[in-house]
Amino acid sequence: MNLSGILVTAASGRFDEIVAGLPVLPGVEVHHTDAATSRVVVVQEAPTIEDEVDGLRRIQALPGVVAAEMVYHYFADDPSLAGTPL
Amino acid sequence: MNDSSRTRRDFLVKGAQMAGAAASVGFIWHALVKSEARASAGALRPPGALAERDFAAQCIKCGQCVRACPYGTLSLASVAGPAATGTPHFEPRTVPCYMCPDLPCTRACPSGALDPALDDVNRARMGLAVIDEEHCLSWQGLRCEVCYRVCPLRGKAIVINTESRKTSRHAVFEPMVDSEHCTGCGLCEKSCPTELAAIRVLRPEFVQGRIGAHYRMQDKASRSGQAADAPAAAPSPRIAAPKPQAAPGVDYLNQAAPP
Amino acid sequence: MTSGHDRPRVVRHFVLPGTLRGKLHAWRFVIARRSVQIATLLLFFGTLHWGWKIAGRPLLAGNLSASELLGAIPLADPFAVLQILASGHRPGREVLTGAAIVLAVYLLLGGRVFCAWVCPMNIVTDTATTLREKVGVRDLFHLSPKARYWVLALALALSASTGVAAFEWISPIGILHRELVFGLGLGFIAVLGVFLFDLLVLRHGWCGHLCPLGAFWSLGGPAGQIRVAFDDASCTRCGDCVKVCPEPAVLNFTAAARNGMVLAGECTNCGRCVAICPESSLSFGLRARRVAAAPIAHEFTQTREPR
Amino acid sequence: MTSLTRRAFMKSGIAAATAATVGITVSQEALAQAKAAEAGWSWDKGVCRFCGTGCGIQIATKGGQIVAVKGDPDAPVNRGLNCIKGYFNGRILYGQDRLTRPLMRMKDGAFDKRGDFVPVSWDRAMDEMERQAKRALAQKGPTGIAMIPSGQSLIQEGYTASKLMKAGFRSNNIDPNARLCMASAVAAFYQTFGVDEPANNYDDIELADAMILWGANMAEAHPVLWSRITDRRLTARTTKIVNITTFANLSSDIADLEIVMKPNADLAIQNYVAREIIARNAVNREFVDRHCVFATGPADIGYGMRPTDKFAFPAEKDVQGQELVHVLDKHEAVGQRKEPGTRVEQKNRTSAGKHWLISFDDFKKAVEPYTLDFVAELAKGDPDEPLDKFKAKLVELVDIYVDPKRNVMSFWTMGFNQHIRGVWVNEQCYATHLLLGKHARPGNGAFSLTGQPSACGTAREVGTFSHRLPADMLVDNAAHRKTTEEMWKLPPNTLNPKIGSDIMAILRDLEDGGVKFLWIQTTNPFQSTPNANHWLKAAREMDSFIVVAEAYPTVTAKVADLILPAAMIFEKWGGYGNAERRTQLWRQQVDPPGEARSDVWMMLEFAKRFRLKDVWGEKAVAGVKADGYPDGKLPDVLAEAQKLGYTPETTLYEALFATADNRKVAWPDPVAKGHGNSTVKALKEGWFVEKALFEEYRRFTVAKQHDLAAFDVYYRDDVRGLRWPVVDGKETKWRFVEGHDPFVKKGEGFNFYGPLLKALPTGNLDDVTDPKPTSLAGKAKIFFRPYAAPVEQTDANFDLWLCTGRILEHWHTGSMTRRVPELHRTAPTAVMYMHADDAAKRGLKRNDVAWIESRRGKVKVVVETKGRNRMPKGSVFVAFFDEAVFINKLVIDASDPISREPDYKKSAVKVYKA
Repeated sequence: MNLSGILVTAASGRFDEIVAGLPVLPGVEVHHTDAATSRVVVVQEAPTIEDEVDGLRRIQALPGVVAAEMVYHYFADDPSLAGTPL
Repeated sequence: MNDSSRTRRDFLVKGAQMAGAAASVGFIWHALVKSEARASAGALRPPGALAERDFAAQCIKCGQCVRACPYGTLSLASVAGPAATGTPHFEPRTVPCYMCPDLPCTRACPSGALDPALDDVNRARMGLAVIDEEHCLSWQGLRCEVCYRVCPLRGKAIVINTESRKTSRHAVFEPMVDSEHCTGCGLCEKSCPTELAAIRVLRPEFVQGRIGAHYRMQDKASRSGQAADAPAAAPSPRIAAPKPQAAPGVDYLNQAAPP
Repeated sequence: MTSGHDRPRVVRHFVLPGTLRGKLHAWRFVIARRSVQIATLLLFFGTLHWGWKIAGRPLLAGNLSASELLGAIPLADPFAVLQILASGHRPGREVLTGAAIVLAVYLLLGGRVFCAWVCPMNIVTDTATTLREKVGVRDLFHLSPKARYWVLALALALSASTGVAAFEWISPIGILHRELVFGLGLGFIAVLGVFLFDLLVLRHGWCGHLCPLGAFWSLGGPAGQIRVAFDDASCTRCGDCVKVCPEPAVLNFTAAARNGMVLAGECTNCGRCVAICPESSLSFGLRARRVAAAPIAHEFTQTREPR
Repeated sequence: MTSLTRRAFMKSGIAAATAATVGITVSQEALAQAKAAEAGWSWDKGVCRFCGTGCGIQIATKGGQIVAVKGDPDAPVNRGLNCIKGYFNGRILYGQDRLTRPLMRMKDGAFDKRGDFVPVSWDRAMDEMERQAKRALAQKGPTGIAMIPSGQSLIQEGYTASKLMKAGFRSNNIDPNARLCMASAVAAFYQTFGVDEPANNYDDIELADAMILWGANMAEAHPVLWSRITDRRLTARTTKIVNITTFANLSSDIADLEIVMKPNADLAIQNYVAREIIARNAVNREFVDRHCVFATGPADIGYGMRPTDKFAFPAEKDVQGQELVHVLDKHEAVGQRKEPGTRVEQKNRTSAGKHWLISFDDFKKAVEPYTLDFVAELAKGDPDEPLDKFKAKLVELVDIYVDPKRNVMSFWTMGFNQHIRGVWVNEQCYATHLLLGKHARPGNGAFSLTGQPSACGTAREVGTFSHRLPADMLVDNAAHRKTTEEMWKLPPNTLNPKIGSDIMAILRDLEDGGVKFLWIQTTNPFQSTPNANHWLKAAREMDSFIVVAEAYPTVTAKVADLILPAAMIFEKWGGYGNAERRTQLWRQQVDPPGEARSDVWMMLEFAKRFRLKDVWGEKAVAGVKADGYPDGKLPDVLAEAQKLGYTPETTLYEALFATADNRKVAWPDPVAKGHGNSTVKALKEGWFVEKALFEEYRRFTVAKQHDLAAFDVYYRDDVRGLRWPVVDGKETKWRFVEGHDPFVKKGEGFNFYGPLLKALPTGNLDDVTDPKPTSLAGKAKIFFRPYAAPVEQTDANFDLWLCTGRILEHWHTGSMTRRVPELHRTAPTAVMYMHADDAAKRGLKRNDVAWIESRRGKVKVVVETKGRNRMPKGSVFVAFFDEAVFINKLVIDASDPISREPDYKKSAVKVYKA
């Protein structure tokens, strides 16, 4: 299982829209938002690294996203985490 | 084969077996001793302890320093304890060193592992206090500074640096340790009110860096004008002049220049 | 036959007397040894924990590695000091003096007197042996009792190579003694190891085969003044003594008969053989008195006793 | 399930790490809180339980327990910070030995003074209290019962106690432990301004260019305020900090000027400052002429000790004898313009507070002897300091005060207040500021810091002192009694017009048999009062009944006859008022443990057991002399009571507390937001006791320029306490000054409108010459007060000065802070700070155990020569938190004769090897 912390910067004026849209993507959760700087911290969960990278590209491709950077990546082979039904 | 050759062969085989056994036992034993004797960051020694390597060799583990300590500070490490088995150490969070001026523990040592030449407890270097600023209440802005107030060398070993907190109209009182004076007695660690002490005493070699001989910091002494830098030593005459042919890089330089 | 004497035809064996008095007599050396061992421990313990003093001076401060008697007389383990010297360090004068004193005393008493009368590990290994005999455990493998001299040599070599007193850093004896004097900790695991080794693996495995400290004192043994005297005339060769002896090799009847006493360095003067000899052929005696007639020679060149 | 939580935890950690890279303000902690760790926590605002600073905190509760505490970032006092005591606010409730059941001394099933403590039911406990109180009333009348509440009692508790004692039992023998800490400041406020409490506030710290500490080790005693002062010093680099003290302490660390003086020399130094202000022509004539008058009073006022040696230990008698006749030493003689060696009969012992107007010329003449040479010689406290250096420091002190470009704040605490002339030094400090016109202005003022969290809010404002009624009113003032009786719906002349016993007098009453029933709340006087050996013995040997409401076993509980398990701060609804007039209220956060109850509940239940016929009949009270009162008696008011609708069978509970108005304040109330109320729950009467009593009390404040806001306002999310007077919803930062104080009219500039003691006779420096009172409405008084030496002096036998006080780590007698293991570890025992040479002279070194002995007793203590305090030769300091080092029993019980506050700062002791 892979977890990554992604910092998303929204275009001015589209912050709310981005915040609302991100959780729709598979495995993506919005954790923090900072309206002042139009930034959103999301955590993405995916089964493989490839999926993780695809997910990042999806976010980057969202209209209104200025930038999305993977700041933190966690690769879990921890059996207590893997395979747990969410 | 005749008897004598068999005996001879037996003898050789047996000798080789014994040597092999001795070698393998010796190897394991060596490894065991090495790992035991390896200093651990938290193994604080009584005042006057020699450098860890020498201390490890010289300490005879007799416990006379333990007996001499009036505060029950010292104990001999048990197997799997924080220090090598049988050697005296203390855990400041439990009982710190109260820095007796007459150094009873050092005086009691028969083996010289605790340096009999130490005569001023303030010169003891049992460890060095290190502050975890992230979990230090004072560094986080609370008015705690307990370590500063309990420090027997308050104002020298621990000093308070006051800084404006900027975010509000309050100052932060930052305790800072000066390795030049800290004896590692551990009263600070003992007294620290956080759940796990935010100030710990560790062996200096585990926490102190070294700048390197090629650079000189503006040190305190020269800053206050008390001592000027010593003049540079004359170059040693024993260093022979390098042979010109063997100069590093010459081979490369003498190659043909690139087109 | 190495002796010219005739032997009684009836070979009697040792029988534990039924009376308490008789039992106590048979056990007298065990009782005495335990008393000395425990008393020594107690002296250390009492001085540390209860502040025992005589004339205002601490009675016996420290432990078997090094101590101070009455705040004045230093005592130290000569083997430990030897290792420190081998490691290339020069221990303090106090320790050197202490080691010399202890060495002198044991040389006088018979080196391995330490093993049977002072060493706390002796209690552990004796217990293991007793238990072993009751249960009837057989040795797992054979090991020469001479192995301990290798261990001794290794200890000194490792001291030189590691720069620390190699045996002192792993010594189960030191661990046991410190645990007993200074408080109990995990060290008993090491002691338990020795106990199990002696119980399940090898009879007298530790003291009789491996312990380098015992080996060290063995080397000094021949100089000991108190020895087990042997009266060849009354001996029936019943072999009871050999059975109880933790160091069977020392009971070489040929050598003993020739010398009139047991001179082998490995003998610990434990007195087991003396206590059980049905003919009272064995007794403690002073070397000076008994052996004046017989020259000291060839303790180590034994010939096999016919069976 | 666990892995799911772990996964959630992982994710929040990742999110935090991500956020941290760009500085989005989500700390790791905040996240953990938001997620796993803080699940089910609810946060609410509260106030720190400890010193007078009044820091705001946030309290988290879960499952009926306080699980965490943090500094309230929105609280203007502390902006999210705490000191180390504040950090442990939540933990003090959960000590191992918390008292949870009433305990009474019993033998064979009955109360017995010599019995052992046995758990009893509340009913049994109250039955015995009732029996004993009725016996005391029958034997001694209203003065036979007494109560000692606290500067840590909640506002509602103080109000309830005061009303129960004064209106119910008609006894003025109620006096809080604040007498031991703030009484001198109170008296000085009255005498100088005619009204209590500071004109300035904490905001002045950021506005001042110089801050002068007089006997206030703020670094330890007011840790968070000290952090503000330090910040000011760091950010406004020209700011000067002066520490005037009897020994170098932690406040010296950032001080620019440290003046180590002899005990009592502050009186002389201030006169030197006043003399210099005049000499340098720095008097603000315009301000002084318009807003001030000059005054003085008698000097022969005694020392607040017993006038008889009947109770004195043999060793005490020599010092105690000076209570009636004192021989002037050479410095006193010069300072009082008399001959050295003059025997002065202390004629004004019982009229110590009287004063009269003098002229400016008289004032000038009075301070004339206080020259630099005279004062420096008298005042220099460190024998090792060169005199010239000390003189230069005094000159610099004056330079700072008179600098017209500097805003100057003076702060003081116990160094001034616990002083045999505590009122005088307070007044002198005001004099300095008033002469310079540097008072009650932003950044300028003389500011009395309180020691306790509600010394102001409860003890002073509510009026739990033996001479006070709510809102600055006095029991010996007919008009005030009338106002109070009307507010409280009492028949005329119900209130006792005679000032009751102060705390020291109550304890002395215990010793001489005058008090038979004593109820102690939220304080530990048997450890904290000076010379306690007297009352410790009296408590156990005299025929009296001592009730102690406590949360933990203390020395006081130990000598009690009945111990009531008390609810602690966040186990009840309540409020505190801090030193800058800020009133802060909180909700109950958790229920009290076991059978512990709030003090309010105890008093209301107790009140149910008395009927008006028991207390409102004619009662003998020695010394009563007032209009409408028969001499030596309180009149029978039962007949008048019937006109007000009471019957003789009405209980005190119904008459005083469960009034029709109060019953209308119903519980539950939306302001509670789901929080419980242990008082209401146990009382089972359905009215919101704390709110009703607060609102009732508030009516007093509104009538007396002391306006508090309505109860609910303090619970608004955007309110972090309000500084009274709160008029039209606006708090007041600076009193008496136009533009800030709503009671000062336009054009007045300043108006010191306090009404008390505002008509004075006129005289010269020695006495009244014209008894006709002159009105001085709206004006403040500039007092001349002469130097007076400490009554107990060091001598060949008792050769060291002993000063006792607090340390940062522990609160008062340690009854709470010593229950927190982490805090206990920081300072497990009290040590004696001493100069290394003084120690060596006595064969002592650091960590040795020594005896410290005074005329009144001795204790063993560990010697500390290196610690936080650097003592000058000749002085030692011991903190009083440690029960095992019971230091205050060594302290002389000499008091300021005006304020009756004891002097803990100067006892003569000797120290020798144990």
